[in-house]
Amino acid sequence: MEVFIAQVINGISLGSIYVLLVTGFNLLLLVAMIIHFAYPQVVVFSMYIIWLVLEVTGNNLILGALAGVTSSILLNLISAPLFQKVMEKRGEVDINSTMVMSMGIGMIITDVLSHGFNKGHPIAFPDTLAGGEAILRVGLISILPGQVSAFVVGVIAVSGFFLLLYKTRPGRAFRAIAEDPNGARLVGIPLLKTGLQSYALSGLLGGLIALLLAALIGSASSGLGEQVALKVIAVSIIAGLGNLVGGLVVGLSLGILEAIVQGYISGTWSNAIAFVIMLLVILAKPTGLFGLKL
Amino acid sequence: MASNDQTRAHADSQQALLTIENLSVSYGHVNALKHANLQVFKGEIVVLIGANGAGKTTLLETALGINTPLSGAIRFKGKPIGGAAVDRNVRAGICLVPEGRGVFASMSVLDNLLLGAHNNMKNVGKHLQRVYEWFPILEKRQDQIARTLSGGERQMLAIGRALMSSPELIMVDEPSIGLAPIVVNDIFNILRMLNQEGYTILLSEQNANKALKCAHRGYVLETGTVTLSGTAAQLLDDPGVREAYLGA
Amino acid sequence: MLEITGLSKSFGALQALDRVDLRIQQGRIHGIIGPNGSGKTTLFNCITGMLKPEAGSIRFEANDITGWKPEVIANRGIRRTFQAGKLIPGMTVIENVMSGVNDPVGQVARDAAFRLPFVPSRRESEIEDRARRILLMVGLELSASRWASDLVWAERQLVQIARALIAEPRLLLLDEPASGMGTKEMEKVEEIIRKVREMGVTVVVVSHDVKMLMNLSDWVTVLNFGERIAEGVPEQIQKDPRVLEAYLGIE
Amino acid sequence: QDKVVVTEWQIPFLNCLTGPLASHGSMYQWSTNQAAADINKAGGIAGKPVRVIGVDTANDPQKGTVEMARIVKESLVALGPVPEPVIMAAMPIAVENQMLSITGTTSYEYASKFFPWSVAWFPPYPKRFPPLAKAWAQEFSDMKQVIQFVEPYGPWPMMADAHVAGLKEAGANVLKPIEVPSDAVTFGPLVVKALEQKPDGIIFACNAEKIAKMIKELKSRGWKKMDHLLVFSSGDDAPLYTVGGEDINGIQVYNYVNPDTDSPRWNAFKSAFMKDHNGMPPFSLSTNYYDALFMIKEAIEKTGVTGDPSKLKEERKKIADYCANVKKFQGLMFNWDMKDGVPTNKPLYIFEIQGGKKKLVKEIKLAG
Amino acid sequence: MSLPLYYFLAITAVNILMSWALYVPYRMAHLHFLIVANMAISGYTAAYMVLSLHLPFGLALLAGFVLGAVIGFAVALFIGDAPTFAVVIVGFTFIYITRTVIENTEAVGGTMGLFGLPNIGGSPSVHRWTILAILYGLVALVGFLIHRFDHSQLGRAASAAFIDKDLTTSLGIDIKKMGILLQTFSCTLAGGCGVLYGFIYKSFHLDYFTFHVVGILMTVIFVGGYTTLWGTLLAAPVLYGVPLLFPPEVASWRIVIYGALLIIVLVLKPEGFITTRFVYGIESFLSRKRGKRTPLTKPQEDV
Ligand SMILES: Nc1ncnc2c1ncn2[C@@H]1O[C@H](COP(=O)(O)OP(=O)(O)OP(=O)(O)O)[C@@H](O)[C@H]1O
Ligand SMILES: Nc1ncnc2c1ncn2[C@@H]1O[C@H](COP(=O)(O)OP(=O)(O)OP(=O)(O)O)[C@@H](O)[C@H]1O
Ligand SMILES: [Mg+2]
Ligand SMILES: [Mg+2]
Repeated sequence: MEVFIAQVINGISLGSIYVLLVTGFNLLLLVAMIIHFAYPQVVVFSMYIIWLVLEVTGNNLILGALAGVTSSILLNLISAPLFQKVMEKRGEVDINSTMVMSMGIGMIITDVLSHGFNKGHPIAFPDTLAGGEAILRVGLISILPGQVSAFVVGVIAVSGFFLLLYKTRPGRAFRAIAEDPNGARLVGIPLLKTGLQSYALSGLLGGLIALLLAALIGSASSGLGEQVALKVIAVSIIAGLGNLVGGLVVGLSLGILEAIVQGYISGTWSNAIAFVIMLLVILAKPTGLFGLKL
Repeated sequence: MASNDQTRAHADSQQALLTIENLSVSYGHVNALKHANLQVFKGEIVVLIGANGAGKTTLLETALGINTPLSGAIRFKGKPIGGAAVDRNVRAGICLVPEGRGVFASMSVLDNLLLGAHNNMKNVGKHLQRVYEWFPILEKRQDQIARTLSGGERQMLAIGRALMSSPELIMVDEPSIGLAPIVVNDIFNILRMLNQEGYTILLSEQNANKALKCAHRGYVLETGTVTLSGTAAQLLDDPGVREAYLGA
Repeated sequence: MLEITGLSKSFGALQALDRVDLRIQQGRIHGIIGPNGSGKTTLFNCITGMLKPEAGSIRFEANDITGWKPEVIANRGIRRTFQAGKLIPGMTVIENVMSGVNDPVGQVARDAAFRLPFVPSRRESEIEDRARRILLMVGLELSASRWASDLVWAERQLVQIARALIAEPRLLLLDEPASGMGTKEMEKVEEIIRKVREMGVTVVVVSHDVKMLMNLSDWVTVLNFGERIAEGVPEQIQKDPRVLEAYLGIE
Repeated sequence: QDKVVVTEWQIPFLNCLTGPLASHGSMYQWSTNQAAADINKAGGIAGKPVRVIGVDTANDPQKGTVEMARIVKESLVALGPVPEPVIMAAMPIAVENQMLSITGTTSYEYASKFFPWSVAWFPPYPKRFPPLAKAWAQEFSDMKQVIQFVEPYGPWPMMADAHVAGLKEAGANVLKPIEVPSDAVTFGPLVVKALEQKPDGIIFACNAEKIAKMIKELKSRGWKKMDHLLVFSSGDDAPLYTVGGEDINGIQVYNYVNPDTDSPRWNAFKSAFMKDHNGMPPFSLSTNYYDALFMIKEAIEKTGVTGDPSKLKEERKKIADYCANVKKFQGLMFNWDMKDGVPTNKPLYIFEIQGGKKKLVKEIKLAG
Repeated sequence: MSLPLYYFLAITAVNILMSWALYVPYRMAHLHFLIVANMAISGYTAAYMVLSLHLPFGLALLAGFVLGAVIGFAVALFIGDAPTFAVVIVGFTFIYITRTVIENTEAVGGTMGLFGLPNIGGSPSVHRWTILAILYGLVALVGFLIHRFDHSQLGRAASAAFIDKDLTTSLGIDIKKMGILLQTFSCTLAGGCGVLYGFIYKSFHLDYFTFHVVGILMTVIFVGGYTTLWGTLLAAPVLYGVPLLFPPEVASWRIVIYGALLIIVLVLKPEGFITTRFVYGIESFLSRKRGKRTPLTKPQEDV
């Protein structure tokens, strides 16, 4: 029983990584109609910036956090016009084009990180970022502050963005721009300003995610983004693209599933098993378990 | 229409709400508008008649700022607005009901309406109530996703959405497309009612009969040029117009 | 030729079609009118198999086609056009028209694969000739090689009709073929529909242009809130009080 | 010796300078450049300077093959390729064209496939690891049960198997290994699964970053006996230290490089390496590439290779034959003896890590 | 023929074929990465047949094609009419699963890979010419078939399916059957390519079939243009060949250059360099020169 509880907690901790990334991914989808296949890479890029600033400032956490968030916002704002340009010729096609384009961005980020930072070695974050000692330790069960904050922020982010997007005026405007920029102009939404706001917002979330992942994982490598990208997209599709709440549920479930498989069945086969299950779900219900929200 | 002369007299005495002078617009090598002139006075219903491709949509879109004019001036309440951003013009009080059911297809009817009031959230409740009164069916479909509305329902939604911003000048691009006669009647009635409440309306129509009957004045647009203008009554009597647009 | 009995379809709480009975006779032009949202498009969707009706049956000629797949129904001789002109923007007009012909996938694959190099497909050139003839009929012969995305609204509708006709359907369903058209274009469409009928195709037309519809139709059905409220020859329908109230409005 | 005809010896190095393994590649590249500089300072190869030309394979077999095909046309000998997939794709070209290509990363299991056109830098696993694992396990009297973390990549599973043999000899009970998925991000589940079986010692055969994270997980779940953790040779890599930080204090690693060797040559190399790598001491594979260039130098000089293009074929053979059976070759760390492309006397060391530094625990000589 | 040229030509041919394998289902918006998994499965099977069962190359190649077809068909039965995302993710998932299976299969070398595939016909030069002949024969054949397909009812049907599912079915097209046909075709091709790929390298390693292949194929198809087969044909050698000529300092940023190129093309010319309009323009120009009757595609001035 102890082992089982420990594994479930491990699963939730792994799941919160997926949840955070899926939420960021979905947000971009909802506010800008971008299938950002390389979203995890972008987050990892911010993690590297945080690390860089921590190195330079002698582990000043506040500056590090600030730098992470700023870089994430900036990166979003820089890539925004590119995506927007692709979206101009919108049709059924272009949601695919954004996906391809984001893969291009991902290729660039991974490559730059692999020989532009720390000589390509993985980076490690100071233990202070993770918040120090375990909150709870009973036998094999252990809960670290980083795990708790990642999980809590994940849940808060999902519900917060859900409310923002579906219940408030700016949220409606974001979705309107995402769906049809020309129509949005007709109702008097300032495209540039609102567009930038939405990008900045998702950038903000990206920075926050980078920070939490730094605390939760404690290190990062140039390949980290690619490693999780596929699962993040898969989770999003299984939940239903753009479905925030679905992403939360499916993300956590995948984390727990993986932990249980690794813990009780097999490590090397754990991906294969998780993927076979995901495959079956997708084949049975291509629009996702919780429905598309586009 | 009885009130025609009266309105005209009233209109002459004041500055035009929307003035379009010598407007030319082109899409690449297609000259969609050539030196078009048009004026809309406060309190009027003006109708723009023209065949397919005559340039009606282009004119309305340019007035709102979607297209950049090649040459010519557009003034709203005396201020030049040619080339200004669309959202500024919308906030200044112009709005456009686009041709062909341009609503946000993946959003609910209510969201669409609220988006219409994006820049004017003060009296949302009241405006919403009013739109629902005019188009009761929208209230019933409130939570339905716009994609699944019937063609006509979407058209109503588009008009309702424009009204949510309580604009000074409402431009409506071919409102009767795809609507049942009874709804078309309703819509013209509503436009007339809105007009009586003080809204100014610029309307484009191909099937000019009903439009002219509810309008004060009209312009005839042919291949990008205004070829004829006058009061609604004059146009209704004009043999050329009758032949070409009234199908008589 | 087409017989619909007791057809029902609902979306959630909304009863889009409520036990509709309809008989469409061979060689007629059958008009359908009804207020917005009365279920006309839904009716078409059910006939063409895009929606699965909850109750009722649809018989086409000798077969009960209820619940058949849309592509099967389309190949049995029922073709339709869409309310919003759906064309394939990346193809030329004539290719769009040609896209209306679709033999079974396997047969086409064989036709494409097992032919000597540089031997043109006979089937393909036959389709192209047919497309040209039909474009001539709808008056778009000069636009054959324009790109579909460059067409204006009225032309799109005509291309849609042409695309449906090239498959030589026996029943043609037109969803608001004349919407957004001026008087002149509308007359043209009217004429085209008549010609289609002369070719032996039965036509069902949905339109909000009462004048055109009444001119054109041999028989008119009126829907309201998913129910059939009236049926008859145009003159009769125009006088029907229920129709006047629900649809035409009293002027 | 016949007259040398080249003005400069150009040795191509098929290396991964970009892509996910670029950090390793740049370290190897550094070593060969350092070797070239040292050789040139001492008068070059047969009187002519040497230059190592970095050729990027980008971890991409497609690129690797074309590059190898280009090199193989006129080079006497080459270094690389790196890493495994490129080796597999490009080495057949070297074999077919009978050119020696020295991959300083290859162990016998890889190299033997390409012999004699590749030399193994490491003896076969069954020879070198059992004694090592045995020596380690015997060091602790309480080592009753041992578990391994094994990542299925390249030769790692085989290496882990070789450990098992030694552990059994030492009388330890070897538990079923924990398989580490190659794209694992968190390691809680694996560590819990391992701890559940109450092992006394753990051997890690995975990627260095993962090892560091697993050690952290172990610590946070109460693992105390740090020296009962053994990191295998490939895991003794920069990320182990950067990611592991303080948490890896006390663990043991094994490796072929003893940084405390005291020889002038080693000391010069070590300080140059540390200067260019933020004070990090050298890792094993870098020394191999340094040695490789010297071995080439020796082969050219001892066999009288001239670099004459018309004698390319025979001179290539000479170099290969020389390297495959070199005796008493003065390496950075030790003097090599090779027999048929396999080193026969390569020592292994076990260290304990303290504050990022390695302290020698034991030297293990090859059996036989 | 020089060795680098051989490798360049051979790998280019595989890239062309594989990009076409990606192109064909993408005509109906199916980004079908299953082909990469197929390459691996067929390749490894063929290698096993040749190395362990000592069967001749021809048989192994045939088996590769057949295996590709069978797997492609079996999967297509499920996703023949699935939405784009589902297809993408199913493909990636299969790559993962295939990898894991191979990792754990000792008979094909597990994580170490396989080595020692023999020369076809004994000598290296016969081997090379055979490989090139097969590859370019395939390129010609497949290109020809795809051209036929693009200019047939199927091509038009696929274009319709790219846009709108309802529209497509209303035209009497069985989307599922078409999806099955296209996917099976591309998987068959990929199966053969996998075998040939292995025989070019004369070895196998898991990492031959990973995401960098996906990256290359995507760049090729989207930079070249996904609306005609010509873009792919041109882009594959250019994108693969040009970076080989770069000096090392530039070449080390190859991936960044690829990525940037992808982005630039998507922003400036979303349909890729070679579009249908462009091809039609050339076709009509050529046929005008040859004095044929004007093809249907002659662009016409608007009034
Ligand atoms: N985006 C565009 N690109 C190129 N030409 C265009 C574009 N939009 C309109 N046109 C052309 O400009 C001319 C005027 O078009 P416009 O849409 O203004 O006419 P309209 O009077 O509104 O016609 P309709 O009654 O069909 O709506 C037409 O010839 C049309 O083909
Ligand atoms: N997929 C759907 N989901 C929910 N409701 C739907 C769906 N499709 C149609 N409806 C509803 O069904 C009713 C009938 O729609 P339909 O499109 O058949 O009307 P119509 O008679 O064609 O109207 P119009 O003349 O305006 O085109 C409408 O109220 C519409 O909102
Ligand atoms: Mg218009
Ligand atoms: Mg309808």
